[in-house]
Amino acid sequence: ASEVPEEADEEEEVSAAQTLTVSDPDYYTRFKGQNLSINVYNWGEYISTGADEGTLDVNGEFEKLTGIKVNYTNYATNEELYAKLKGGGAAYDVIIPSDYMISKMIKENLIQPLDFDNIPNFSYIMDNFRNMAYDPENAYTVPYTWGTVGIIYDTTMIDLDEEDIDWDLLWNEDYADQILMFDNPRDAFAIAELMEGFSLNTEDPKELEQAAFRLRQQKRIVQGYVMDEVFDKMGAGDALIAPYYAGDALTILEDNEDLNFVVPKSGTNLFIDAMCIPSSSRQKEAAEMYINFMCEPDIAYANIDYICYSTPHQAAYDMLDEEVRESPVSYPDSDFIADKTTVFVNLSDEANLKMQSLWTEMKSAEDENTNKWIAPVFLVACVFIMVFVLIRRHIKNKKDIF
Amino acid sequence: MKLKYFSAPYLVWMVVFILVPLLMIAYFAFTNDEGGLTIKYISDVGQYANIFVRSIWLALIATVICLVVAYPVAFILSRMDKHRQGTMLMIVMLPMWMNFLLRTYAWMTLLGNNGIINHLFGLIGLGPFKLINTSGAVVLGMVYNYLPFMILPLYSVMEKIDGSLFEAASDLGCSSGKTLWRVVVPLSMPGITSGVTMVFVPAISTFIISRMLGGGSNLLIGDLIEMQFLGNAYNPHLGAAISLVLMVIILVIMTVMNQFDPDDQVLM
Amino acid sequence: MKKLGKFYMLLVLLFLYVPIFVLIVFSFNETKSRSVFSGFTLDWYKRLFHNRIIISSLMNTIIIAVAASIISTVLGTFAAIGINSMRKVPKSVVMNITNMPIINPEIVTGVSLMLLFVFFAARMNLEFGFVTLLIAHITFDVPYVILNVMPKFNQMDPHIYEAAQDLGCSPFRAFRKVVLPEIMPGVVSGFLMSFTYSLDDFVVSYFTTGSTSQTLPITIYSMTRRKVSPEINALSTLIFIAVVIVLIVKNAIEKKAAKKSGMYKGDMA
Amino acid sequence: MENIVSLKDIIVEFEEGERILKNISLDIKDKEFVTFLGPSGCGKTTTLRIIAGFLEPTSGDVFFDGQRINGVPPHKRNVNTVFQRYALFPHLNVYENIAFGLRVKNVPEKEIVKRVGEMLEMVNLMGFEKRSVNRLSGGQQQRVAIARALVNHPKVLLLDEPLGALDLKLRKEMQIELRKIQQELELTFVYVTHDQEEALTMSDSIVVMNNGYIQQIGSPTDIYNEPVNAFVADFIGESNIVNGSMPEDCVVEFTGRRFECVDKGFAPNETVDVVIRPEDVKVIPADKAKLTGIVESVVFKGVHYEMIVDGVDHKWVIHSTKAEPVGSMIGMTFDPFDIHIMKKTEEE
Amino acid sequence: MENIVSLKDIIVEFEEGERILKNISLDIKDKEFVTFLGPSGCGKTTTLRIIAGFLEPTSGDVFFDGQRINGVPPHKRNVNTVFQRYALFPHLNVYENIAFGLRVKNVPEKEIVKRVGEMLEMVNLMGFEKRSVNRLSGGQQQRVAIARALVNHPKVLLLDEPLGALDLKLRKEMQIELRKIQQELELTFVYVTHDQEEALTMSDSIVVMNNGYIQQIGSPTDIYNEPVNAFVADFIGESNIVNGSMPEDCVVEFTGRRFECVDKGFAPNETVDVVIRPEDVKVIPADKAKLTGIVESVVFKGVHYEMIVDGVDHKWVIHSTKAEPVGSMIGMTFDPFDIHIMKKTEEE
Ligand SMILES: Nc1ncnc2c1ncn2[C@@H]1O[C@H](COP(=O)(O)OP(=O)(O)OP(=O)(O)O)[C@@H](O)[C@H]1O
Ligand SMILES: Nc1ncnc2c1ncn2[C@@H]1O[C@H](COP(=O)(O)OP(=O)(O)OP(=O)(O)O)[C@@H](O)[C@H]1O
Ligand SMILES: [Mg+2]
Ligand SMILES: [Mg+2]
Repeated sequence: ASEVPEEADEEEEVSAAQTLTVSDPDYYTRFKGQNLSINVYNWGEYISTGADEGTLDVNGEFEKLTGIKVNYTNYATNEELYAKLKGGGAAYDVIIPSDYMISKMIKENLIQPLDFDNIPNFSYIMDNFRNMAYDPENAYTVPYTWGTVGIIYDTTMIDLDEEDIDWDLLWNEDYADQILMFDNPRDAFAIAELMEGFSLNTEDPKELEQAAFRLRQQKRIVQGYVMDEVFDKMGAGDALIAPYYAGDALTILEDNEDLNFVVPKSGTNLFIDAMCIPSSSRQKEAAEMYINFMCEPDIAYANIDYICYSTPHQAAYDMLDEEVRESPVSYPDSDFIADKTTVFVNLSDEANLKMQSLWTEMKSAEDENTNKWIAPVFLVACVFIMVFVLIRRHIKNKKDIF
Repeated sequence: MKLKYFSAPYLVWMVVFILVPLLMIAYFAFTNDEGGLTIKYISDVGQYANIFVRSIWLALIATVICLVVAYPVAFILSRMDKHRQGTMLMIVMLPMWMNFLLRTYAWMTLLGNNGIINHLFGLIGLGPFKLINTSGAVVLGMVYNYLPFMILPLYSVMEKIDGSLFEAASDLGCSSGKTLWRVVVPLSMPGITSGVTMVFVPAISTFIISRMLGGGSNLLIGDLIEMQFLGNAYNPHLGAAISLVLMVIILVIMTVMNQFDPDDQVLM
Repeated sequence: MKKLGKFYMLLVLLFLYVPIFVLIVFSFNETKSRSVFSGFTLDWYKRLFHNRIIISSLMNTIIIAVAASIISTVLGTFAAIGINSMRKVPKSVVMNITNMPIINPEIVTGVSLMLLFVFFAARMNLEFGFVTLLIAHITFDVPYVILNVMPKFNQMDPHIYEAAQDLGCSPFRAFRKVVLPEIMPGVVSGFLMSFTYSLDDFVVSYFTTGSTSQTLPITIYSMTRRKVSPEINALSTLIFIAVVIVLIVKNAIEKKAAKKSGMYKGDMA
Repeated sequence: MENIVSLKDIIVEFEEGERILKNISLDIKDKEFVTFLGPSGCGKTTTLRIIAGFLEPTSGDVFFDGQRINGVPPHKRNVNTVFQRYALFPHLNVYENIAFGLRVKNVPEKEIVKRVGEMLEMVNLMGFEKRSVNRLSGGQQQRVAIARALVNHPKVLLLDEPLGALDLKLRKEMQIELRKIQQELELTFVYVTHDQEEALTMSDSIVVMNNGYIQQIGSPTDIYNEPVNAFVADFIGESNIVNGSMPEDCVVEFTGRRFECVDKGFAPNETVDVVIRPEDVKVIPADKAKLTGIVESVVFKGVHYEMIVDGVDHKWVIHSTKAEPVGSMIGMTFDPFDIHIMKKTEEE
Repeated sequence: MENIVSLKDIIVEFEEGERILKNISLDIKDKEFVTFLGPSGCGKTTTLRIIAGFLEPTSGDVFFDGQRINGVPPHKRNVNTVFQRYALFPHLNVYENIAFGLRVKNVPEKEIVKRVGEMLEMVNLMGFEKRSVNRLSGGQQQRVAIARALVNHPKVLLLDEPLGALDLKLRKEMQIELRKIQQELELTFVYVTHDQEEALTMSDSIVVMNNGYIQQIGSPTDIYNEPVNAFVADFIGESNIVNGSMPEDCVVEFTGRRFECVDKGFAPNETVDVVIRPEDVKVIPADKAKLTGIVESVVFKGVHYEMIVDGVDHKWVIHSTKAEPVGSMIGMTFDPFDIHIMKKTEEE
C-alpha cells in the first residue's frame, strides 16, 4: 500500500493557532508501533484538514498521536455510502451516515454495536442527542453533527423578508433557471412533502406520487440537481436559490456576502449524522479510538469550527463564540425544534422503492416540448441509415454480378 | 512452435478479467437477489427508453459536430510539410493529455451564469444567457473532450493518401470540390468510421459530462448505470441489465458503421 | 485558401486551448472568483502542496500507474509473441476479446470488474482498494500493449529471424537478439500508452476503488463536486506543465531515434 | 503536321535563384511520340508537369494548339497524364477508375459503359472490371492508368516513366503495346524515361535533357549515330570516350596515335571527345595493330562477349562474338566512320 | 574438385500431395559458382532453404562435404545465406550487423575487429561502420548482407536473388563485384536468379529449373548454345520456336520446307521443336530464299534492329544490323549449325 509522507508538516504545527490537548494520552498509544491502519469514509468537507491556515489537521494529529494510519476517502450521498457497503467489497472502519440511513443499516446488519468502554468521550454528548429514534438503545452510534435544512438565497436579487420566505420560493417562476435542487430523493421529496403538508416519513404511495408531481412541476424551472456542487455554484453566484444543510450554508455564506440562509418557518427536516462502525470492520478497537478522538473537545471544536454544522458535543459547544451559540440558524430555539422539525426514519422497502422509481422517472422526464420530436426524428434517422446501408449493399451485389 | 505458450498467462488473465466480468453482467442482468432467473430487470430497462433515446441523440449530435469540425483539421494537418506535421499534431493533441475532469471543469467555469463567457457578454451589454446545465452544454462538453479522438484516426488515414491522387483527379477533370467529394471522402472512409465509433461510444456512455455540464437534469445512460451501482438507486441487477442493453446497442451501431468501411479495416 | 485553412486551424486551437488557459490564469487569481481577475498570487500553489489528500492520491496514482503499466507491458508483450504465432482462427478470437475493453464503454468495463470483485469479495477475502485498482488498470492496459506490439511483428522482416539462425544463433537466442529489439519500439510505446491511460483513468477506477487507495482523478472528481477553490486551477496548471514537458522530451527522444534509424515515425499518442 | 504543344523559354525556379529548368524551348508535333530522356533529377517530370498544368513556369509560355494556356488549371486542359506510379484510386475498382473522368464530366451512363468497354478491350482487361486495383499486377495497373487517361480522348497523353516499376520482361511487352496504342489512336504521346533503350525503341523523336537543359532533339537514329556531345553519346549507349585532338580535317589523334576519321571543321589541334561504341571496336592480331591492349576480363552476355581491354591510357569496352583469352594481348582498330568526334562540352 | 553439397532425390511437399520439388538431385562442386535459374515459383528458394537447413525435405538426402546433414539445424551448418531482401538487422549498425555471427560464436573482440575490418574493406564500406542499415542504399545494403555472411568464413554461400531489388546499372556493377569476391576468396556460391542474363554472366554452372524439376545443368555456353528442350531455349534467350519433324538424320522439316541441320538420332518423322535464335536468322533477297515473309515492324534497339517478320505459319523475330522497310517481302535462311533440334518435352 501507499505511504503518506510521514513528516506531516512540522511547521504547520508551530503556526497552528488551535492546539491540541487530549484527556488521556496513554489510552491513545495502545496501538503504537503495530502499523495499524483504519479506513475512514466520510462526507466531503466534513472534517478539519488543516488546509486552511491556522486549523488542525485532524487525521494528521490522530496518526501522530496513535501511530495508526488513516485512509480517508469521501462520499457524496448516504445512498452512495450504502451502495459501497452493500456491495460488500470495501472494508471501512468508520463511517458517518445520517439518521434514516443508520436505521436502515442497523436493520440490514451493516453496522455493529459499539463498545462504549472504549469511547469514554461519549460523555460529552448532550443528553437530547442520545437514544434518538434511529438508534433507541444508542448502541450503534455516536452523534457527530446535526442541523436543519433551509434555503440559501441571493439577497441582491430576492428582496423578501426572512419571515416571508417559505419552501414555495423554490417553485417561484420568477426565478426560473436560478434554482438549484437536492440531487437525492429523500431530501428532495421531504421538501415537496413539506409543501404539501405531508409527514416527512410518509409511506403512503398516493402522497409520494403527489410529492413527485410537485417535483416534476418544479423541474422546468430548476437549473440543476446538485449536492456538494452547491458550494461552488452558490459561491460563484451561478444560481440564486438553493435548499441546503445549515452548516454547509454557513460555510457558503462566508464566501459570498450577498447570500443569506433561512430555515422556513413552516417546518423542516432535522438531520443527525453519527459515527458508526460497519460490521465488516477489521479494526474495531482502533475505529473506536478514532471515534473517541473525534469526541475530544479540542478536536470536536476544530471540526465544528471548520465545517460550521451544529454540534451535539457539549464541550465543543461551550468553546464556540457567543455569536454562533446564539445563531438561530445553527442552534434554533428548542420550541422550534420540537414543533416544526422532523427527523427522518427509515422507510419500508416498498416506500423506498416507490420513491426511487418516482425520482428516476422525474429526473429522466423530458421537457414536454422537446420530447415529442426527439424519438420520431431518431427513429426516422435510423430507418434512413438502414435503408441506405441496404441499398448500398444491393448495388454492390448487383455490380458484382454483371 | 512453443512460442504459442508465451501467451498463456495473458489468456488466463483475459478469461478471468475480461470475459468473466462480461458474463457477470449478463448473469446479474438475468437474476435477482436470490439468484433466481428473471427477465424482470431487462424488461424494466424499457421504462428508461427516453433516456436511451436522449443519450443516443446527444451522442449522435456530438459525433456529427466532431466529424464536421475535425475533418478539415485532419485534412489541413495531413497536407502540411512532413516536419511541421509532427509538431502541429502534438499541439492539437496536447489538451487530450490533460485530465478530462479538469478540462470539463474548465468549461463549468466558462459557461456558468456568472462565468467568463457571460461576463464578456455582460461587458457588451448582452445576457446573461443560460449556457450551463443545458443539453447544449453537454454536447459541447462531448465535442470538446472527444474531438481529438476524431482528428487522430482521420489524420492517420488522410496522411497516407498519395498526393498524386489529387493531381490525377484534377487531371481527369475534377475541380477541388469534386476532388474532395470523389476522392478524399471515399478514401478517408475508414478514418471516418473509426473516428465515429471512437467518439460515439464514450459520448453515449459518459456520466461525468452530463453531471458536470448538464446539472443532473439531463440524465444519460451513463448516469443511469452509475446510479444503480454507486448512486441513489442501488440496484446492481438493473444496472447490469442497462449495461447489457447498452452493449448491444453499441454492437448494432458498430455493425452498421462497418458497412461503410470498404475493406473492413479497423484502425485503432 | 491557405489563409482560410490557417484561420480555421487557429479557431479550432482556440477552442481547444481557451479553457485550459482560463484555468491557468485563474490559478494566480487572488480571490476565489472564477470570472474576475483581481490580483496575482501564488498562494494556491502553496496550499496545494499542503493538501494531504491531493499529495497522497498523487502518490497512489503514480504507484498504480507504474505498477500497472510495467506488469501489463510484460504480460502484453509475452501475449503478443504468443498470439502472433497462433493460427488464424484462435488468433482472431483472442484478438477480438482483447479489443473488448477498448471498444466497450469504459463504464461497462468498470461496472463489470466491480461485479467481479464484489463476487470475489463475498467469497474470498478480497478487499476493494489497491489490489482491485491494480487489477482493473492492468486489465484495460494490456490490450493497448498488445495492439502496439502486434503490428511490429507484421512490419518485421520474418527473414531476420532465419538470418540470425543462419549466423549461428539457436532459435531462442535468435529471438532474443533480433526479434526482441525489433518489437522494442512497440513495447515502449505500449508501455507509455498504458502509463498515460492509467494516470488519467477515472471511470474504471471510480468503480473499482476502495477504502485504502484513492487516485488523483477521483480526488479531482470529488474536488469538482464541492467547495472548489483555485487549488484545483493550480493543480491543472502543474499537470499541464508536466504534460508539456513530457511531450517535448518524448518528441525530442523520438526525433533523435528517428534520426538514428533514418526513418521518420509519425505515430503519436 | 503542326505543333500541338510548344514551350517557349520556360524557366522554373522552386526556390529563388535555384533553376530547375533553364530556358527550355520545344515544339511537339501532332500525333508524334516524343520521349524526354535524361538522368534522374534532370527536370523531365517538371517539364511534364508544366504541360499538364500542375506547375506554373517562373517565366516562359506554354502553347497548346497555338493558344497560350499559362494559368489554365489542369482540369480544363485537353491533356491527360499517366503518372509515374499510376496514382490509381484505391477505393474504386478497375471499371470505376477508368470511368472516373467521364463521371466527373457527367457523361451519360450509356456512353460511359460503351467507352469504358472499348478501353477495357483495348488494354486487354476484359473480365477485370470488378477487380480492386490493389489486386492487380504492376502491368495490369499500368494498363488501367493508361485506359483511365485515354478514355477521355485527350489530344495529348503525358506518360511519366510509366514502365519504371515493371520488371524487364513485362516492360518490353508494354513498350510494344504502348507504341501500338499510340499509332492506332493517332495520339500525341509525350513520354518520360531514363532508360535509353526504351527511348530508342519507341520514339519518333527524342529530347535528351541534362541538368535542366535540352542537350539534343532528334530521331532515335540521329541521336544514336550522331550525338552532339559526349554526354549524349555516353547516355545513349555504352561508349568508349577518350580525349583526343584534331591535327587536321579527317585525322584524329588519341592515346598518342593518329587515326583516319570522317569529321572535319574543327580548329587545328582542337581538343575533342572521341567516342567509339564497344561494338565498333574490331579485334585484330596485336602485331598488326596500331593500338594494343591486354584482355582483363571476358563476360559472356548471350549474344556477344563483353571484354574489358586495358590499353594503357584507357580501358576499352569491346563487344565481340568471339572471346579472347584473359591476359592475352590483342590489337584494336576502328573504321573511320565509327569514330565520332565531338566538341568538348563547356558546362558541367 | 569434389562435391561440397549434394542433393539426392529431394522431394518437398508443403501440403499432402502437392509437390513443390519433384525429385531434385544435384551435385555442387567445391569453389564453383552455381546458379539456379528459373521462372518465379519454380522452387529455387525452396531448394536453397533445404541446403541452408530452414526446411526439411519430405524425402531425400542432403550431403555436405560427404556427410548426410538432414536434421542438422541451420545454426550448425557451415553455410551462410544472403537473403532475397537482405534481412539485415535494422536495430544494429553496419559494423554490428557484420559482427553479429562472430559475436554469437563468442569470437574474441580483437579478432572481431580484425575480421569485420577486412570485410568492410572487401565490400568497400569503410567509413560506414556506424551508419544505420536503414540509411544505406540498396547496393550498400546488399554488400553488408554479403559481408555479414562472408565474415563467418562459410564453405558455401547461398545467395537468393541478391540483386533482385536493385536497378539495372547497380545490378551490373554488383554482378561483377560478386563474381570477383567469389573468385578471390575461392568460395562455393549457390546463386538464385530468374534473370537469364545474370545467370549467363556470372556462373560456372547453371541449373535451369521449372515447376519443381531440374531441366538442365551445364555451363553457360552449353545452356545457351545447346539447350536440351524448348523451355530452356526460350527461357535462356529470345528464340524462334517452331514445330518441325525429322524425316531423316541431318534434315529437318518445318513450315513445310526442308532444311539442312546437324542433329541426328531422332526417330524418322519424329515431331520436334526447332529453335533458332533471332540473331541467327540471315536476311537474303526474297527471290533467292526458301522461306519468305513480310516485315511487320522494325524497332531500333541501339546495337541492332529487331524485326518481326510474318512468315505464314510463324512470326519470326530477327535481329539484324540492317533494317528492311516495313511491308517489304524478305527471304530468310539459316546456317545448319544454328538450327537446334529438340525433343518435345512431355510434361507441362
Ligand atoms: N517541389 C519541388 N521543390 C523543390 N525542388 C523540386 C521540387 N520538385 C522537383 N524538384 C527538384 O527539381 C529537379 C528536377 O526534378 P524532376 O522531378 O523534374 O526530375 P526528373 O527528371 O523527373 O527525375 P526522375 O527521373 O528521378 O523522376 C530535382 O533536382 C528535384 O530535386
Ligand atoms: N511455406 C509454404 N507453404 C506452401 N507453399 C509454399 C511455401 N513456400 C513456398 N511455397 C510454394 O512453393 C513454390 C515454390 O516456391 P519458391 O519460393 O521456391 O519459388 P522461387 O523459385 O524461389 O520463386 P521466386 O523467384 O518468385 O522467388 C511456390 O509455388 C510457392 O507458392
Ligand atoms: Mg520524374
Ligand atoms: Mg524465391
